[in-house]
Amino acid sequence: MSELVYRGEIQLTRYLADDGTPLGPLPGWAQGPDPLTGYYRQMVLARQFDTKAIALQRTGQLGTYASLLGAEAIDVVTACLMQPSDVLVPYYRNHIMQVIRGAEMHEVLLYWGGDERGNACPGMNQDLPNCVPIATQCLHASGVASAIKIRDEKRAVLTMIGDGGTSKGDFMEAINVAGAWQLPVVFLVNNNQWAISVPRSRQTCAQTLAQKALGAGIRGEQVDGNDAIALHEVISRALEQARQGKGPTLIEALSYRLSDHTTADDATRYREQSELKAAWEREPVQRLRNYLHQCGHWDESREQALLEETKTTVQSAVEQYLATPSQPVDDLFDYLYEECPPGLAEQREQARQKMAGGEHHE
Amino acid sequence: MSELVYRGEIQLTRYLADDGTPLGPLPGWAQGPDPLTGYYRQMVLARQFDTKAIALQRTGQLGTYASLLGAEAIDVVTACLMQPSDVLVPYYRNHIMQVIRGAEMHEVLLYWGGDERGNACPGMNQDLPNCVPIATQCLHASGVASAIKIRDEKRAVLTMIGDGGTSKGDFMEAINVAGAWQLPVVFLVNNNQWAISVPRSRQTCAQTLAQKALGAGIRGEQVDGNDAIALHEVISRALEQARQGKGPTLIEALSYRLSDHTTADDATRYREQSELKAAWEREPVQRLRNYLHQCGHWDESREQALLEETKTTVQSAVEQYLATPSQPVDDLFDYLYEECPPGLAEQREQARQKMAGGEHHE
Amino acid sequence: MSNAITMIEAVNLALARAMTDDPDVILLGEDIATNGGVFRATVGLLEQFGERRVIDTPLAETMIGGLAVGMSTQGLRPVAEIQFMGFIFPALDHLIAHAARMRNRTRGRLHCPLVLRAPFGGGIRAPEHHSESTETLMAHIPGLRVVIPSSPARAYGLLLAAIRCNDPVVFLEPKRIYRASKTLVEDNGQALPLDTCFTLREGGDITLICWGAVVQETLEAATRLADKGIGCEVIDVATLNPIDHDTLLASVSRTGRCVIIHEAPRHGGMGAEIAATLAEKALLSLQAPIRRVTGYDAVMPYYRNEQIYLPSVEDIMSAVEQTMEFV
Amino acid sequence: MSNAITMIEAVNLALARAMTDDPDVILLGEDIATNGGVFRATVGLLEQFGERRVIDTPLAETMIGGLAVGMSTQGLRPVAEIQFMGFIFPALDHLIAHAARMRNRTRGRLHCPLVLRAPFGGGIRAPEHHSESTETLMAHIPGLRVVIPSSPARAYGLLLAAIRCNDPVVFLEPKRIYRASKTLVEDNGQALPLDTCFTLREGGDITLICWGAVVQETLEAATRLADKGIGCEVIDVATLNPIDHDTLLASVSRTGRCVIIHEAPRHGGMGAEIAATLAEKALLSLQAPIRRVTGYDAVMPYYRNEQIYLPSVEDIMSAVEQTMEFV
Ligand SMILES: Cc1ncc(C[n+]2csc(CCOP(=O)(O)OP(=O)(O)O)c2C)c(N)n1
Ligand SMILES: Cc1ncc(C[n+]2csc(CCOP(=O)(O)OP(=O)(O)O)c2C)c(N)n1
Ligand SMILES: [Mg+2]
Ligand SMILES: [Mg+2]
Repeated sequence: MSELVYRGEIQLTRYLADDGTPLGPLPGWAQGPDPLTGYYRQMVLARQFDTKAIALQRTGQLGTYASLLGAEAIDVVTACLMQPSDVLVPYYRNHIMQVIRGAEMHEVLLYWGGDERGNACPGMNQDLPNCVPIATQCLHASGVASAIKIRDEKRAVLTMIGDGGTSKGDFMEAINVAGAWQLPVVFLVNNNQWAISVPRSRQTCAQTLAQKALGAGIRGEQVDGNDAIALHEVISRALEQARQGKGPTLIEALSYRLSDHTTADDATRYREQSELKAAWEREPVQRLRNYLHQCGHWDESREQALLEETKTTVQSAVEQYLATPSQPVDDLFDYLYEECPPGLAEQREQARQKMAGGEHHE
Repeated sequence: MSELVYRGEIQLTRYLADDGTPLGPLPGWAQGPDPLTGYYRQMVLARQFDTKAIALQRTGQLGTYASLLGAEAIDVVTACLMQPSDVLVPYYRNHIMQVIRGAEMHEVLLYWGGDERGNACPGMNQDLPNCVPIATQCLHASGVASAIKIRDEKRAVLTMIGDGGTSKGDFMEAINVAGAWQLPVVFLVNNNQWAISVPRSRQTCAQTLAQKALGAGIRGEQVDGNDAIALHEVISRALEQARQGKGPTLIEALSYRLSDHTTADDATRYREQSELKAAWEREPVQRLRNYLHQCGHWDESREQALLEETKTTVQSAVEQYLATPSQPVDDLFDYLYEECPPGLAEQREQARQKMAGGEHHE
Repeated sequence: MSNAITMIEAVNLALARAMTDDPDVILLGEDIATNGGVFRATVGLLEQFGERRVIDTPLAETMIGGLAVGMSTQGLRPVAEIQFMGFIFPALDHLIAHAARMRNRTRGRLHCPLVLRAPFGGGIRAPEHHSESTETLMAHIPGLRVVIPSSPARAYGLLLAAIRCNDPVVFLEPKRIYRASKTLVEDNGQALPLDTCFTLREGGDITLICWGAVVQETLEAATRLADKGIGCEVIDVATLNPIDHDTLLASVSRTGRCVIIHEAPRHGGMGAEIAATLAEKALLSLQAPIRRVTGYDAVMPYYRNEQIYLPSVEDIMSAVEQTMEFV
Repeated sequence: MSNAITMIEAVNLALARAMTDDPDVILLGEDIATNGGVFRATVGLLEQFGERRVIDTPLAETMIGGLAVGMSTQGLRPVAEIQFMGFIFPALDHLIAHAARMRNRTRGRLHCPLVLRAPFGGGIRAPEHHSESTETLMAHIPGLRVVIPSSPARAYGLLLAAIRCNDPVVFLEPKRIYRASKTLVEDNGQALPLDTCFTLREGGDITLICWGAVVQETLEAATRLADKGIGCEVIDVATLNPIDHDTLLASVSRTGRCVIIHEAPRHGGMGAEIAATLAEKALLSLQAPIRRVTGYDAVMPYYRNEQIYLPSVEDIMSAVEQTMEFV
């Protein structure tokens, strides 16, 4: 004899069709120019930045770089909805998010240019730095949220992760403890359909990634990650619930990685051009522009002005990046411990001599 | 605008009320004496063994021991339903399961008596040995199942884990890959409500542990772990599906840890006597005995005979255990590599001398 | 007030003191709250400090490591317990890839003032995985401090230091001596330094360098060797990263002979680092090769045979005698 | 047929050969199938051997380690790739707690003939966590073999040996020299021994002991030092556990001088083990202290500064010269 003991459901939220036309009635706030034109401006900036960063890499002026092409809406809307007192725990693809949160654009370039100062970002307050080991950031986010909960503060933590990362134990342990302790944290999955060469379908046979929330007993939902309006609705609600002590949410944002995985990757080796082409029909920047055009909040002249403006912003960041001198040799040693221990100080001295002497020891 | 994109459900199966009366119509096979009286006999043996092992520990003749009290039905029914060609990947509480699968009872004692030969168990074929690091065995089970799948064999793998273990990434990664690859494996959670001192409710806010299957996109269900009939139904189906190439199942068996966590633990420190008392009202051995009595398949004289017989079996295992001489010193070194490397052989020689010389070197 | 207490009681005392002094100190781990820890290190602290600060976690060591990293970036001072060192491996990623690097990675903007406590070592007849000594794995990592007390007083003082330290500290407790003896420990809130060895006994003939539970056997060997006319200097390294090489070097330069004793396997154990550094820097003072008395390069056996594995008083005496005889 | 190939091509060749020879050899890892591996180590193998034997896994390193353990107990020979050594930590638990112990634990009933491959080391301008050398963490573990090739031919022969070995092997590939040079490698299916060092150059004045990518710098330094009249014997240790101490000892006993070079941090690096053993067993032959030229005891810097961190030809020469001058 069997009885039903549990039922769970996952909803998908979207407001705009691929071409930017509303699929039905929109939330009131989405009718006005704000915040959507603001989002749009940042998304265009993000794309300009991205193009430039790739160009720098191609010309040997930047290291391996992870493009955010296709994730502009997710990054921008999320960053704009977070309050300064909230804490961002990013992964390695959140460039514009970090800029909106207080990083300098040239710092982001420094990071990808192989310089630790690009992860320092004094403007980011308590936000965590870029995180390379996949999914580990999710546990840090739960840890940060624990600190907030222990101190009884009304702040939210938000962390991002890719679709591939949801296969890793760290992610699952993190959402589980977030549920067990009802932590003020939002887990935002950028499901861009690929983890380097491995498609989403090979990561798991779960029909949605959002349903991983059900295993942890927390709220889970899907949202169209190319739809700024839907993102705003879903993310603002989740952040607010976190701040209000109403526990964690897992959000799966459906997007598409329009670029190679990084500049070190060549996606033509493993994915169909047709899939990529189809994804360009749904991409977030054009979609929002179309919608804003339809509403009359945007036009060609504003577009041109914005392109000029963002180009200048990016260009000046690039100049600042290129003009940044390398860190002194001491910086290899001085940030490891609060005080440099004697043995390490000895090694620092050796390194100084190595650099000063142009490698010629006595 | 939201649309429903996923729905998942969890069912609980049970046939017998706490006192052994059927809750409704039973499966046909459950009316006859077989296999239920066989199960019952093994369950009684398990309990006898357990009592004796604890006594040995209390008198300094055995190391720390993990009792299986309360898990007899799960262990016995599962072991009896597995075929010799299936593979068991046990955790540390599956003593009777191992015996049914081919281990000698005195070997089980050797294991808890601090002797590696208790984990050798030549009778267990390809079954894995006891696994102490929580949840790691789940990934081994998926690995074993991968081997079976790669070789296109019709065999099932079954692994067991506790409720606490389901919080660990290994478990979640294991069920996820089992789903992604549709592996022939059954994950059986012995939800005995406690992980040492931590109650089930603190591990996760998921209402059931079975629903963790939904996050991995695999079948999940609950079963009354004190109900041999329900266990038989649910586990035999899952094993058969695995053998038929129909993919993995997660089964949460609801039981109760009637003992301390191990002999090193004192559960009165952290749990209510009343809870324990209530659990004794639902325990599996009495429940099955009641049912068999009701059916006329069991009576007091058979019970007495069984008690005698199992006592003798256990006693002779104990004698064999106590008579087993310790391993020679070489055994510390000889099983590590296929061939003992020279440096290690040198250390082996030192150890030989240390033991031979009663610690007096040169 | 000072009291004769065991090492595990000293751990408990230091935790209580640190929590009293600093509201940012919080404890997390498996079975540490209601149960007070499987070794009772945290007993009474839930009652004293409440469940916000003494937290039973779900069963997941990676999670414990990751939570501690996240918490500590926000200025908490988490003291996390790994129930046994044999279960620390899943937490290593967060220690190595994050805790040890957070300050360096952010050029000082964030740091991880966390402590990861774990009981370690053999000799208590425990099941598999409960008796290993893998301190090398952490001591090799730049940015992690690795501290091992070997007496109640050092447990108290070093644990206080570890908790107050702004660097991540792995604090390994030799559980075989948790209750080996009671000594007077004053609850005065005074930390011991994390950058010095402790010379436990002075002697002019040979230097014995050790840490953890085998400090007991080493001291016992030194006592017995004194009867035979051999003066042993016994040094407890205590902090394995960064190591206070100066104290070791000074002693060995004086005695010219040295034996290193630890429970971990020899191959790549921290005894190798100490021997290599001494041999490099004090080569001309060395009158005999530096011997190591260690665990074997084999898996720690199940408990019936663990005494074969563990360095014994006789092993140490024999190594010392051979070293003294070397000409 | 023999061809001039790079080290990464040699890895590929050995994999193909092993898979051809033995149907139980299977590959698993992230991005190894369709994509052929991020360094192209497995390119073409999916096409040749099919998706049953060349398997893209979900993104989870603990899982990769655990699956390999389970598979290998059933007689498969999984060769698992960890994309970069910086992501190996989550797999350590399965290596240490299971792979290294399965034969010992079951008294020989089961064993784990698995290979875990991972590219390691600095020098390719990669992001954080992509340039570390943490071989000590595995080399310290009883039961694990740790093997590091430093040329196309040794990559081919040692990888074949690793795959055929019935013990678990961690096979670390110095990615900086994946494409450093092409040399003739005969695809003759012949394995190289896992229990010997390789003497790459003979010399009578001093022994240079090294492994991994710095073998290149060491050989270069030896060449340059020859011009200065210093005869260097260069030995590639290749297998870090168990180490072939005999070859090292024989050489150093002869030369009386030794420098050890590796990329990993010095503190607790495997150079310490070698130096300690040499100093113990060859003390009377040593004419100078054994120096170590290594990475610093600091976190590997991001790529702009990585050259400061890596041992250079000049660093090695300088250490040799100082060692030669010692009297
Ligand atoms: C633990 C770990 N394993 C492997 C890698 C190498 N790696 C970097 S990105 C990546 C794929 C990540 O895919 P996904 O999570 O979908 O995020 P995306 O990059 O697509 O945004 C891999 C395998 C890593 N950084 N960390
Ligand atoms: C990785 C790991 N962490 C901690 C332990 C110590 N430990 C042994 S059993 C146990 C509780 C397990 O509880 P559960 O999974 O519910 O299984 P049960 O013992 O109740 O059957 C713990 C924490 C361990 N063996 N392995
Ligand atoms: Mg992705
Ligand atoms: Mg339990």
